[in-house]
Amino acid sequence: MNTQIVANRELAAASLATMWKIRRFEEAVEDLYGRGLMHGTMHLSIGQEAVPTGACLALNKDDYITSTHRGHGHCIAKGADMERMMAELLAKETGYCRGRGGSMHIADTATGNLGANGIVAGGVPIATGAALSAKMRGTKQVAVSFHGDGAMGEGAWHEGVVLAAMWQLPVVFLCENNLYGMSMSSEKAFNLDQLSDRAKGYGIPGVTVDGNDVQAVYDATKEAVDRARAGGGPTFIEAKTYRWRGHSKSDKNLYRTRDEIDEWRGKDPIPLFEAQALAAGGLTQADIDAVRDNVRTELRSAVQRANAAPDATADDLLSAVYAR
Amino acid sequence: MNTQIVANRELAAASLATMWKIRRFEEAVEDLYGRGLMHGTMHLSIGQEAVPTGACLALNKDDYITSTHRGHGHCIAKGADMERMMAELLAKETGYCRGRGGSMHIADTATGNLGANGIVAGGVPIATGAALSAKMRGTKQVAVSFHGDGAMGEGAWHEGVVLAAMWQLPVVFLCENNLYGMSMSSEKAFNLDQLSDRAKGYGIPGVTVDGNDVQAVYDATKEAVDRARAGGGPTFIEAKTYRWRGHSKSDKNLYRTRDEIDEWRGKDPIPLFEAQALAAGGLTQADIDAVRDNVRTELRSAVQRANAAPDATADDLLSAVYAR
Amino acid sequence: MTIETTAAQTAAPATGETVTMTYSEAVRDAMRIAMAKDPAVFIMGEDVGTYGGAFGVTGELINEIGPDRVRDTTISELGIMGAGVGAAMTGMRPIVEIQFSDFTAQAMDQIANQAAKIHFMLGGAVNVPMVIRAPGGSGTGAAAQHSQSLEAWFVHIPGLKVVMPATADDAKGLLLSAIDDPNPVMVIEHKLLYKTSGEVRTGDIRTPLGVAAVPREGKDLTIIATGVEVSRALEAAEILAADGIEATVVDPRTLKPLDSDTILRTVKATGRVLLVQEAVRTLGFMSEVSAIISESDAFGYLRAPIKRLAGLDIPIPYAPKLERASVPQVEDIVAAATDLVRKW
Amino acid sequence: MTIETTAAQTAAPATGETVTMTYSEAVRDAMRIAMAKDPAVFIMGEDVGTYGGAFGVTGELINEIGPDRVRDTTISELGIMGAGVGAAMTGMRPIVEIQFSDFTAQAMDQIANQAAKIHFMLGGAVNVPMVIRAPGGSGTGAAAQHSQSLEAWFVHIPGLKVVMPATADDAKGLLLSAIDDPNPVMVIEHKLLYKTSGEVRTGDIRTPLGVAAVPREGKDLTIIATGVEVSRALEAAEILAADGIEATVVDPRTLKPLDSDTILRTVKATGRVLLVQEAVRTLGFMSEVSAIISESDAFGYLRAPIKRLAGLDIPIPYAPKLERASVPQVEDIVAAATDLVRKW
Ligand SMILES: Cc1ncc(C[n+]2csc(CCOP(=O)(O)OP(=O)(O)O)c2C)c(N)n1
Ligand SMILES: Cc1ncc(C[n+]2csc(CCOP(=O)(O)OP(=O)(O)O)c2C)c(N)n1
Ligand SMILES: [Mg+2]
Ligand SMILES: [Mg+2]
Repeated sequence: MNTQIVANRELAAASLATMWKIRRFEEAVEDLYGRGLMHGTMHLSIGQEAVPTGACLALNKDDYITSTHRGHGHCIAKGADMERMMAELLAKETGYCRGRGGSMHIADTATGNLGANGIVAGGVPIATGAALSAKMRGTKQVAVSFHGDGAMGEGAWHEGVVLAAMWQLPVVFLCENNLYGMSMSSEKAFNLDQLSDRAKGYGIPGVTVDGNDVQAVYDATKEAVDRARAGGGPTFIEAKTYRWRGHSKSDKNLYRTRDEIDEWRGKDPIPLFEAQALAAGGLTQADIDAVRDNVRTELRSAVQRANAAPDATADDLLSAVYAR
Repeated sequence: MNTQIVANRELAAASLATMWKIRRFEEAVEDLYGRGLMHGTMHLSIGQEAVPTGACLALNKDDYITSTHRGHGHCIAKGADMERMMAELLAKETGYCRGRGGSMHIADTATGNLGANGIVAGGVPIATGAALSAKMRGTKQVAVSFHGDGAMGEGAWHEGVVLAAMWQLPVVFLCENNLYGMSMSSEKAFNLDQLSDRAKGYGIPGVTVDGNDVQAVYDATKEAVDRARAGGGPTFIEAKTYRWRGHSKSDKNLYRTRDEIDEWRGKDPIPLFEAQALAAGGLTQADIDAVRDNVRTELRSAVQRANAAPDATADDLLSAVYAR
Repeated sequence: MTIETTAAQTAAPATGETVTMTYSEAVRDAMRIAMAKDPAVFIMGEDVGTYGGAFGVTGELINEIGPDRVRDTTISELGIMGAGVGAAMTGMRPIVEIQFSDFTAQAMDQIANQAAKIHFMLGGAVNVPMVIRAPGGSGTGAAAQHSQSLEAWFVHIPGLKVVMPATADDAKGLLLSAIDDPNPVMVIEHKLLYKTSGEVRTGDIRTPLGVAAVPREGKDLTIIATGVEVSRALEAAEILAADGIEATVVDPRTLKPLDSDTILRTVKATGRVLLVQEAVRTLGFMSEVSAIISESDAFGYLRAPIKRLAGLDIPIPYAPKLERASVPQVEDIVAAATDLVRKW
Repeated sequence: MTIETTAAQTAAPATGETVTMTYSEAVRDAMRIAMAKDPAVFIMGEDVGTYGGAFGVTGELINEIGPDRVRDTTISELGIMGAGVGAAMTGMRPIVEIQFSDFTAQAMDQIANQAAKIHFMLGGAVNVPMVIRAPGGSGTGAAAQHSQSLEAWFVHIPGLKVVMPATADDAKGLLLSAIDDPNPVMVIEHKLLYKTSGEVRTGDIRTPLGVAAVPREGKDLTIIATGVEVSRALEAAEILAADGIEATVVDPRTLKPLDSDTILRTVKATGRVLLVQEAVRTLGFMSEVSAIISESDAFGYLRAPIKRLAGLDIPIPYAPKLERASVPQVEDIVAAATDLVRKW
């Protein structure tokens, strides 16, 4: 049996902290955008925090992930520093990508995050390649490809999974099914009761879990990662969740109802986890309050320091294209 | 119950003629290549004749097909004229593509063949589009996408099927599983007992049949086509068969054994069909001989007339690029 | 069975009236008009329905026309493009919307190897009358995978036509011509132009393919610009005029087939030429324009080397200042033009 | 965790020996040498294993190196390319073989939007040291979807390097340099060259990226040619010489980064320039070369307009005579060069 996170003080506190970091980070981003202090576009994962939190808990630091356009959560959960993330979004030289990438390209290779990706399903075959590399180098690393439900319409998704299945690579395809690919309902799009039914067609195991439950995501990922590390090949996991915000700032939410949004707001993974941890005795109310307050402080200081950092400079643009 | 082809004189004779046409046409092509009288590359479907024969028997003349690099059989079975086909391969102005396309691009739009395709899986989304068009125009036409087993590794295959399944289009994805995509074994590649297990992942029916048995292919296609025409959406059919020749002329057959080839030569669909038709009383030995002889004569004259036709000319190359 | 293709529509007589609308509205107006006239015309793409399109271009068309002909797809650019090809070969006239022109990379096989080649490759037996609409360009902070100007890829493919409207009126008129055309036409719109307004002719109007616009004439130099750089060139021309430099500005509008006659005529008239594109410099569209000029008889009229202003040869960076520095701005055009005229 | 990348290999001292081998054998030799030295190097592609490659280039390497590092894939160009990117980002040095360069269309997203941009887009945090090998060109009767010369697409993408070897020795030397390079390098081989033979340096040699070759010098005109057209240009130069016309022939070898110094120097020396490419004319690589010349100080040395010889702007037709008529042949080069020298 897997570790009961909610009953384990250290893990429960860490998980809760991760979820709060994602939530607070994105609220800050939303605020900065709203006030015209941030540029570009934004894809927020508020409401989906349990997925990266539970999944990354099952990974080692040197395991790989590939991420998506909605990637702040993955980045934070894999261990990135919020200050450097915020600096990136604020177009600072100290950002993870020196201000060249922004939200859609945040990566932290030191913690195994090979990058967010502006291309839907773009990271899927890249994860297959990282897993191939791990296998060829004999390192026992595993790669997790986070992707959305919408990504499963892409040929890149298919080809990435086909190769991984043929070579039995140590990779987990983790679908964050937030019910929509932009405005397209995944129920309509894919003609399936659950997206994990797709896995059979590739001869790999598939499972569907409650994506708002850290433990459920952790358990499924842990099983998949253990199998992968032991040479048992890839797994597909569907984690059902919901994004509270629109797809991006241009979204008028015409394709879904207020009721549906409210229903899912009622399933907020954070209080759900807090209640579980309290009940299981992993955390006290004081612990819970402390985690929340610490994250708030940490985030505030991250934003301040990021803001104070020097802007990205255009001096070496041409020489930054090729590695030497 | 479907028509018993082997018991029906007209259908049995037509089916046998189609198979012989494909066989003889390709033998002639092989001979012409061998003697340096034909140019380019060639992909022969000798041994696979029962698939296009059975499938096209279930189609109306105005139904569509998309075909592959190994497309002579589809073209003949859908009703094309062997003389114009041969003229195309001989680079004649009277060929189906005026000598611009050659073997890999033969099309006969008058019989609904939207074209062979040099791109593996290239025809799959095109068939989806033809089916979409039929549905939007309300014509009750059906589209059949012939494709190989290897094609199922392509993103184009996936995306074509995803869209067809979502829109419940009148299209049949007909996989000619000849066990290899060039040298890659489909058993190794796809990690599945039967390729029709893939269909479930798209929420569409899938079935595997003996691709060397005209009746079996016909039955499965008829059922799929009837369903499609009635608005019941797409079907995936795997027809198991074998190509006797190498993938193309560069093939040294290193990836398969002589035994395997011999085994499948023993399952030659033509004598199999002849025996069935004799047993069922659909054809007499005299009928069988007549069909074979007629096709030989027909083919011989097709080659002669094609040979006598004027060569394709380079005069209007530049003005042939855009339609007016 | 015959595979029918709807006969090219002829334009209703122009009424000569105009109305102010945005570039985005003009595109929508064109689609509305085409769909009202011809049931074979339909739109297909990601989020073109209820969402109204990633940039709001289809807007409420789904409510006017219905979900059958304003058709939402899965996220499957290659499949959508192929479905467009198949539909176009069998009697429909699809307009395929790709959310960002960067994602044409996903659909490149169906664009380059299928749509563009089928008519020729099949010996003329069938046409592929489809339109691909995709916004290109930088300036929105969307970084390297959402900001490219990839028109050069398409101009290099025989069998495609390529259009880049720079004004609201051309956005409408060129799109209606593209829909009429029996060939695949790539229409590259520009994100920054969507919200710009202009006078647009009302009704079923056309801007012919293959005819350049010359929105300004001047004797000192010829500025040839495409897409968003057309308005920058015109703005620059105003500033230059105040400084006594009179520029001709040419907007090819259709990149393929190209109106080289107009280009060569205006180049001969001024003897100096400044080429301006947003795309990266190396092998961008203006490389071809340069090559055409210098192998033509206009070569003898040149008083100065041909000058190119282009995007830096880099992926578009996210940071706003860096992004701006990556592509030619009004002041860059003014400086380059001044230099060209003063030095030569 | 650090994502290691294998340090660039340095060449062993050249022994100066050569041996006659085919272009195809030279490519294989390069891969064999690289794989023997560095366990991070591996080959991945369709039928590269037992089959030996669609054009026989990998041959029996699978027997020497094993199926792990001479890795057969499914028919999934986009997936393979993406797997190459992921492997390259995490310590391997993949060589991805695409059977025909036409199928890079399938993989365009991973080539253009991922491999090429990642280093820049991630602020330099990671390299993508991968090589993509793909044969281009016409002449085998394989028609429109198997005969394209698509180098222009790749030259237009910042972040890629592009190489087009024209001789067996360069096929080896450039490929070894490409494998060393910490960036994605597209190596476009030519089908018609695979069976041609040449003297090839033995051992772990290099041809540096970014340095043009000048296989012939002459005073009357400069012929710049790429790929299969290099040998045609050299053959034409022989014929021209018999007629008293002395041509310099330049083979850029690396299209990106381009050795424009050598180009400009030789153009200045002769004052006449003939550009020869197999690719379709419009926006082919030579459009860029033309633009570079005419915006440089070599412009002042030109005695004649820059002349381009290129493939017709058509899909490659199947019929042998038509196919031959579609791209520049020796006699076309002779005629164009003669015209250029006699008329100007
Ligand atoms: C290849 C490609 N096509 C389209 C888009 C535009 N786009 C960005 S996110 C998105 C929806 C993705 O849906 P899903 O995979 O479910 O992820 P979610 O946004 O729900 O997290 C779309 C269509 C893109 N970025 N890349
Ligand atoms: C996109 C693409 N990739 C690769 C090829 C080269 N190729 C041609 S046929 C073929 C094998 C196809 O296998 P399958 O689909 O099983 O058809 P079969 O040849 O067995 O009839 C390959 C790899 C191609 N033509 N197109
Ligand atoms: Mg989603
Ligand atoms: Mg096969």
